[in-house]
Amino acid sequence: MLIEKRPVTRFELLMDAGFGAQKAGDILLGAFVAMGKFIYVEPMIPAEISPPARSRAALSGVIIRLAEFDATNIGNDTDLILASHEIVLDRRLEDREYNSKCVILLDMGDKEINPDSYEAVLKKCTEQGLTVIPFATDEVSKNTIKDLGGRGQNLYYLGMLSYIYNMDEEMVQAEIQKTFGKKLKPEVMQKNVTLYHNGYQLAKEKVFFRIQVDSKPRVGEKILIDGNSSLAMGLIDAGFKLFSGYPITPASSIMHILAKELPSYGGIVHQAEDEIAAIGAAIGAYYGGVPSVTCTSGPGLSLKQEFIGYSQMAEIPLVVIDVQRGGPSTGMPTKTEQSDLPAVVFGSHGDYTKIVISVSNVIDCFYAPHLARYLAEKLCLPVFIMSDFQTANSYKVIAKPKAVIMDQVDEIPDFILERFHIKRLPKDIEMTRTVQAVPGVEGGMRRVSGLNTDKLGRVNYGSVTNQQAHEIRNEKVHHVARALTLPEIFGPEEGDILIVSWGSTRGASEEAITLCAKEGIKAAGMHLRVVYPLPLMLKDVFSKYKKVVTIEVAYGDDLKPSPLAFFLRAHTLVDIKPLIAEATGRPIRPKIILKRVKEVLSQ
Amino acid sequence: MLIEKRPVTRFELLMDAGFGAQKAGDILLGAFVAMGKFIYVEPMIPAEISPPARSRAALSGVIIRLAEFDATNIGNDTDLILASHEIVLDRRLEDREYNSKCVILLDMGDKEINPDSYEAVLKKCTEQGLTVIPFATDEVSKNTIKDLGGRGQNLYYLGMLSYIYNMDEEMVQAEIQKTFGKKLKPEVMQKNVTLYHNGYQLAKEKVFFRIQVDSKPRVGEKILIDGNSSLAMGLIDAGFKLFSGYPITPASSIMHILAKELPSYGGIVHQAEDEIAAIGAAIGAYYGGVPSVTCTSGPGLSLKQEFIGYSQMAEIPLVVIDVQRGGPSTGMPTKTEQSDLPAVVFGSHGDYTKIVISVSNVIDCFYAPHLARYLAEKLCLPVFIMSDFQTANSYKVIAKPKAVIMDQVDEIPDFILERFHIKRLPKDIEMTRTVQAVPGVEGGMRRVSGLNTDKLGRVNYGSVTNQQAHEIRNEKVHHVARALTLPEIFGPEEGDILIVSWGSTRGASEEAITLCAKEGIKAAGMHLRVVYPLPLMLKDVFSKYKKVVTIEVAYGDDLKPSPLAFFLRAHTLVDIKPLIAEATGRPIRPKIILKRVKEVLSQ
Amino acid sequence: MSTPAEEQPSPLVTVKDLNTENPRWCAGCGDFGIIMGLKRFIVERQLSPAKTVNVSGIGCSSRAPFYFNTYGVHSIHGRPITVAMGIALARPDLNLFVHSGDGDTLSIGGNHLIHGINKNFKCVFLMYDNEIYALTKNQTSPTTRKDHVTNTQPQGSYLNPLNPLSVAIGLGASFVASTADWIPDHLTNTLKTAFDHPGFAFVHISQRCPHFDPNNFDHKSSSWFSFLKHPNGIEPDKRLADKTEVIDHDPSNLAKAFEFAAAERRYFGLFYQNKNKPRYDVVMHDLIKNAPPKDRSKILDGFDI
Amino acid sequence: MSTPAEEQPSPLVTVKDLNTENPRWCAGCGDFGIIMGLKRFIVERQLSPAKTVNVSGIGCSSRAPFYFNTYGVHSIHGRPITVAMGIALARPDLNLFVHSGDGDTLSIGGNHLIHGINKNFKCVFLMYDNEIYALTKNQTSPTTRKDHVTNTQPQGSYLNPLNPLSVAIGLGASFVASTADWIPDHLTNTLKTAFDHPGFAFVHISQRCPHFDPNNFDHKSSSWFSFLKHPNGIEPDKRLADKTEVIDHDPSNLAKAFEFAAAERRYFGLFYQNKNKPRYDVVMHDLIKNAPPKDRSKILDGFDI
Ligand SMILES: Cc1ncc(C[n+]2csc(CCOP(=O)(O)OP(=O)(O)O)c2C)c(N)n1
Ligand SMILES: Cc1ncc(C[n+]2csc(CCOP(=O)(O)OP(=O)(O)O)c2C)c(N)n1
Ligand code: SF4
Ligand code: SF4
Ligand SMILES: [Mg+2]
Ligand SMILES: [Mg+2]
Repeated sequence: MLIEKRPVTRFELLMDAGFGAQKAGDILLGAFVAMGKFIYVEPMIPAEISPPARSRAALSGVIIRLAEFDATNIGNDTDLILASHEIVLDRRLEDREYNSKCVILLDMGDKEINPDSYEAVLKKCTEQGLTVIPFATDEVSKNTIKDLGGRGQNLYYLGMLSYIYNMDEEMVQAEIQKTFGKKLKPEVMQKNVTLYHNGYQLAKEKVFFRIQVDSKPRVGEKILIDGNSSLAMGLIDAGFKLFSGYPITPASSIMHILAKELPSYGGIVHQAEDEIAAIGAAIGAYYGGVPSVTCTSGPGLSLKQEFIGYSQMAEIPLVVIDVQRGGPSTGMPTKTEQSDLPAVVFGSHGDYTKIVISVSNVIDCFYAPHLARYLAEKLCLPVFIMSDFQTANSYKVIAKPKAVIMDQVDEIPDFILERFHIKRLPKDIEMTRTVQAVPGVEGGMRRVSGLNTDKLGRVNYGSVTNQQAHEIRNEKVHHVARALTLPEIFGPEEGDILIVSWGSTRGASEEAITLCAKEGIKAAGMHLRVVYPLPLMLKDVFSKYKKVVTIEVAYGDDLKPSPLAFFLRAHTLVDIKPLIAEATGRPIRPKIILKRVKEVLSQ
Repeated sequence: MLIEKRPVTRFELLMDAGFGAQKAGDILLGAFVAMGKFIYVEPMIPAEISPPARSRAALSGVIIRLAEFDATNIGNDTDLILASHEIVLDRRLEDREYNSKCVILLDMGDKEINPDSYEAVLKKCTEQGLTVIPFATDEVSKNTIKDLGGRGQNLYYLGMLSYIYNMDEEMVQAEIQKTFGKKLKPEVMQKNVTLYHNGYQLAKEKVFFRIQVDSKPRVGEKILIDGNSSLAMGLIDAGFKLFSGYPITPASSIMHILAKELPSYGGIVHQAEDEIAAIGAAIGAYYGGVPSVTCTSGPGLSLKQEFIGYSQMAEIPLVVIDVQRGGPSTGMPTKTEQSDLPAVVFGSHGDYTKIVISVSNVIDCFYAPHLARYLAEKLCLPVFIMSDFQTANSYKVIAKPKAVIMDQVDEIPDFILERFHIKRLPKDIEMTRTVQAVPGVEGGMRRVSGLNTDKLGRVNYGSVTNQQAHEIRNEKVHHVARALTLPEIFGPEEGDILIVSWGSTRGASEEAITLCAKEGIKAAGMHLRVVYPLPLMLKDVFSKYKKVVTIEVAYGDDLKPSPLAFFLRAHTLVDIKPLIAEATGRPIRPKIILKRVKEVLSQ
Repeated sequence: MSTPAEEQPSPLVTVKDLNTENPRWCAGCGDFGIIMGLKRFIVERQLSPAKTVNVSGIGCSSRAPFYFNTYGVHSIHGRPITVAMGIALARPDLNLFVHSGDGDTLSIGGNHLIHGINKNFKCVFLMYDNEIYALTKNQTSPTTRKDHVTNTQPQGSYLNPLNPLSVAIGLGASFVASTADWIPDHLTNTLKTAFDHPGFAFVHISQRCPHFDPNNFDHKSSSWFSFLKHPNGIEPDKRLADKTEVIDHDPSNLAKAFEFAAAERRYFGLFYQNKNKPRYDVVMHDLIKNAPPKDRSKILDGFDI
Repeated sequence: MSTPAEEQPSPLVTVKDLNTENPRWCAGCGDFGIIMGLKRFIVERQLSPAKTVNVSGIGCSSRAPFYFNTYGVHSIHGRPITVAMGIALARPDLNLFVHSGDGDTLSIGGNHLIHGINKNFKCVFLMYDNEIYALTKNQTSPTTRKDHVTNTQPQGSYLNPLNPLSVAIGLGASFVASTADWIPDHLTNTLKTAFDHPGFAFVHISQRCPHFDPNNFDHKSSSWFSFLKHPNGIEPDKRLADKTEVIDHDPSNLAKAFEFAAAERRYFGLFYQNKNKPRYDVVMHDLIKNAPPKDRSKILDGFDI
């Protein structure tokens, strides 16, 4: 018996949609957390509800990264895959995220009826040098699953995995109990537990190794949370009282959480008839003085553009959340990408002003709403919070962030401003119109409009007035540019290469810089949290590195720089090219960054 | 009596909306054209239908530039203004487009009831050193106007102007006849002619100078046309058979013209319920194999963004016209601006592909549709034609452009490609899907989608397939980048400064370069007709000038480059700043360019 | 962002107090009559201008909010209902009037009309129906009569117009009334009844556009329309009461209301009213009332492990 | 851009010819029945697949075009009618079917429904009404029944649903029928009648979504609905004809149609049909026919001076 101990290990459970792979993952990670481990979890979700079983589209699963340290991203390659049949396995192999020593546990249950297909996939695995451990669910368990109407296979696999990860059976069973608890009838529960146990036994017989996972006591008050939940709770903490949205993947779960939670905090979740109506209502509510937010993903962002421009012209504060997904158009709704940046910065017609904040992890998600509201109300313009599928859906265990309970925006604590590398804004900021009262205020009566107006709010088409209004609006953004401090830097303050990142790539970048340091490469990372406007000192900072590159989950090539590279080029005139700019729907991995850094530096 | 002869002169007639200033202008320019003059006319249009008389908002008028050469723009400063009362005059003076020697003919008719207001405006004029010739309509004419229900004052002013411009009374009367011809009853016509005559007489008494305008025979077949009409007729000539739009200023007149004309050429004008429906129908029709176009201005552009991204994902050809106006939001609907470029290039969510053509004059307007259709069908993506209020509404006399009668896109003649500085594309261009047949073709059956698909059109969320599809789409745009030849250059091939322009600023740029040359300044102009993608040799060309700047009717400042400057910076890494970047709603003037060039070169 | 101060007793509001600048409308435009009707109602009811919000889209008619010295949102084309929805949710204490042209309401804004009506949030919705796109200069709107020549349908408008009243009834509106710009008493009474309605009050107003369509709406004759009358309805206009046909109609009768609405002839008055249709704005505030309050300092406790 | 070749006589079309991949729907999804019903009709009528276009929006149901070996446009959410409009204008020779879910049709797509119905262009419009947003995972749609718990209205859906049938009738639809995914004969017959209708044929289809709402639509009983029957209507489903209430209804009777539509009880059959409503697509092609043809080589002559 081989017992491996690895500092970092990543494994995957792949099944057909609708059979509970993610549920099994949740139980497992509950157990890991109880063991004091750090984990980072990424669910894999099909874009259809239940695509036909045994089709590539049906792939549904979970990737779990297990670490001794606070992992900031889903990591590099997978060490172990447990697949319910050869097709989901084959589909996943396409992404090429496995380790050369990766072990594959393949359920051979379907082989009899699909021998050729199994043959082909097994051949592929051998060609790639992967170790395959074929197994079959025992007959007793098969019958139990049949009894359960086809359910329960996930518990069986869970059993296998907990054997391999050397877990305490009792403890995992407690987690199962916790998860299904009252939902299942006792006899059904019993059957599930038996399946779990049988899986454990099977692995014991079939698998020639175990991975040593030590248990140690948890420290501090911890929570397990995903990006969208964190953003939702952050909105409440920041004092938002109206959420106005229209369902769209991957933004919807923010609305689902708030629909349950917000009324208890005195707020309303409004599901509008479409994205235009959703943003219109948020604008109406904010005009009424109530902090409001609208939330969407790509296609909905496009629909909101007209109102986005309106809000800044009428000087009505607004917060817009864009949870990015694979684009363009309908694209790949359940995959990650970072390609909406240009549309967020430039999407509404004419010269319009906006501020763009990005989130890189669950803690950013919790505090971004506070900053967004602060900026929106101080400047009376739309502030975006950009997340993406990866940040939204991945979850991890963190120390519980401190609640702020923000009521007025000036209460925003310094630690939040510091987290986003921005200083407090000047007290008085000029507006295009002098009066800015909220309905109900006697003597503050005013009409707002998307037409150009003079300082008194009267419609005006004069050349001087129009140019002045543009200046005032743009100056608001410049206030932010001047308030931005040096962005977060990982690694040395000067060196051979600087890797600039934003959004969900932060974790991979940080980890890659550590890998580089280990190999003696003088690489540093710069992570931008406010992505528009850009801070004013970038050119200076860039000059301290021989090369400056970006990493982006977005398309770019030699003739077309990827979005962040494009913006940085125009801003600094430094010849910035993407180190990685790929729209694969998959997160960027630290080790690939390391590899590309080496390539680029040896050129 | 002073008789002036000027090579270039520009004058304005300013009245309240609804009183026929533009009609008077049309008659006048008809006469000038008959005299063999070159003219360039810009109407001034209020954003409301008939704002209250004697309000600043009521300003409606016409600027006429009269030249011995083929004027390419509305020119510099006004030499003479005829204003019906002090308020429209005051409103217009705000734009500061008058010459220091400008003569103002001010109708004092309203002075009695508004003495203070007149006083104030007259004082302003004196302070600016302007010559004011006050006058009053004679009593007989006043009564005639009363008889005509308040109409006819414009004919009176027309009479005055034709005296000043030394025109043949008979000839102008013939133009009046031609214009009103059958629409007016003979006695009403007679009254109008009398008013004209009386105005002529009044000027003879009151005005101390005349401007000498020689008559010479017209050469060749000429037409008088504005940008929107030219674009409309160009669409027909290029073979478009479906126009799908929703009314919006300043795009609407294209639809109005086509509504009358297109059925006679076998085509349909579809007024949709909104801009989204309009673009949807154009996409549906083009999927059906029928060349289709949708057309809008700012707010409509924002609404179309989702479908724009869709058309390129589904690989359905599409032509989108954006007639820009003052933005952002509702902005200034009847003023000119060039600020939509970022939204056109980057407005739809995700990484999407598009080609952007701009028009700089009425001839570009006529031929842009051919190029747009050629590119749209060759590449199966959206192609934009960008115009603006100034190009759309200004009109001039030109030699009649040659009709092409394009049926298939490969018939596009070389002279059109050359006009837009582009070479013919390679014959075969790779598409993301192999089959591209149009309904009705047996065996070509296919489903298109905004989801990512494989080469066979099947929905696919694989990382490799998605990245490949991005590459194929982007490569289409790169084909265009490689096909672009050196853009139009005015002036020397190297020098102290290069002024880059696009769209409606071409004329002013060209004229400014001539002014610079006269003063011995080594300035050149580069005018871009295809604005996205950018040609690949720009950096080389730019390196031949000490400074490269842009001129844009769009906002820009030290911290935020105006749109074209921004794109050029990212593309070339040259430190390009705007020479002029103003969102005043007014066109850029050659002489201001000259002034700024001098300033910049002396820094 | 300043929040409203405590309500202060305001002095008596007059029409003059409600005026701002000179409206930028053509002489003779029906919009003048409509805003005057609303001002008369505001004065009659002594609504607080500081607690009144006029919301509009884009169009000649949508300029209305500029001409009321109250709060106002001149929003974007076709979307005033969406903005009003947000205001209604955020600030149930305000008096909410929505101004929208026929193009704004029924062309680009159609979807929001559907859902405004269905959500039945409290506001008075004034549809200014001049049966034309005026501000963009004379294009066919969904209510333009067949064969009428416009700039986009120069051979005469091609289709039968949409009927705003039967559309509203078909959508399940809880309040549907019709009036006209040139019958001021009826107009003001209609707005009064609408304001008292607990929900989305759809008020259709025939509006003259002398600039583009001087021959539409023969406002000097009253032979082409009838008033609908009922104790629970709206009084026929006093000036015209004897000259015009008056028909009894019980506004609780949905089938009859649909028949009147779908008829060729025009009727002014209250077509339909149902005071019991659930109100989304009320439901949403009830949700808050009924939700167990939670402690903001423990906001993340639900994620404890 | 290749243009269609001359129509060639195609061999007999079978359901198998119309199949493509295995649909990505859950087992038991009502969408299977609906596309099978349409395939049966296409085969029965021997429509040329190459001359058939299925257009859809986004949703589980909107995947339908992928599963027909014909031409197809899987467009964007809520907008299939706009794309279909363009196809109808450009290619009146094609058979046009529009597939759209309840969210797609009545939430985001409401405005296009209004105008598709009003323009009355020729197509068969299939509204897949599972009374839920399925693809985005269980949110309230405009047709979700009151109090039904969803992800966005977890306290139970807040409002009474919109009634698609009375909405369509209120909008002036020329053809309004209703059927269900589990009564195949009735479904196919409905599509047949709809296809023969000269104009926009609005077909409402109750559709089961066992994944998110297994208890909706008791398809094993027929006590909760009735068939509408008439010589000019649609035959009641053979399998259920004797077990189910059948009511005579003349589809030319608008008032009665509105009553049935607005009723609590469900009716399947033809509610309303008017074959004489003007068709925008026809009008537009007539404009071309009636316009004096002009010479393309003289295109700019009108601007001569
Ligand atoms: C998104 C958008 N599309 C189009 C327009 C142009 N537009 C302004 S008003 C209007 C229609 C006006 O008609 P209506 O709503 O009937 O108002 P009216 O002017 O007749 O009072 C249109 C199409 C716009 N401002 N925004
Ligand atoms: C513009 C836009 N908004 C939102 C979405 C997300 N979305 C996809 S399908 C859908 C609704 C699905 O409901 P329905 O139309 O009833 O179809 P079903 O899935 O129930 O068949 C939504 C909101 C989208 N794709 N595009
Ligand atoms: S154009 Fe018509 S609607 Fe507009 S202001 Fe003039 S009269 Fe009124
Ligand atoms: S979720 Fe519902 S509608 Fe969607 S495929 Fe499954 S059963 Fe059908
Ligand atoms: Mg109107
Ligand atoms: Mg549905």
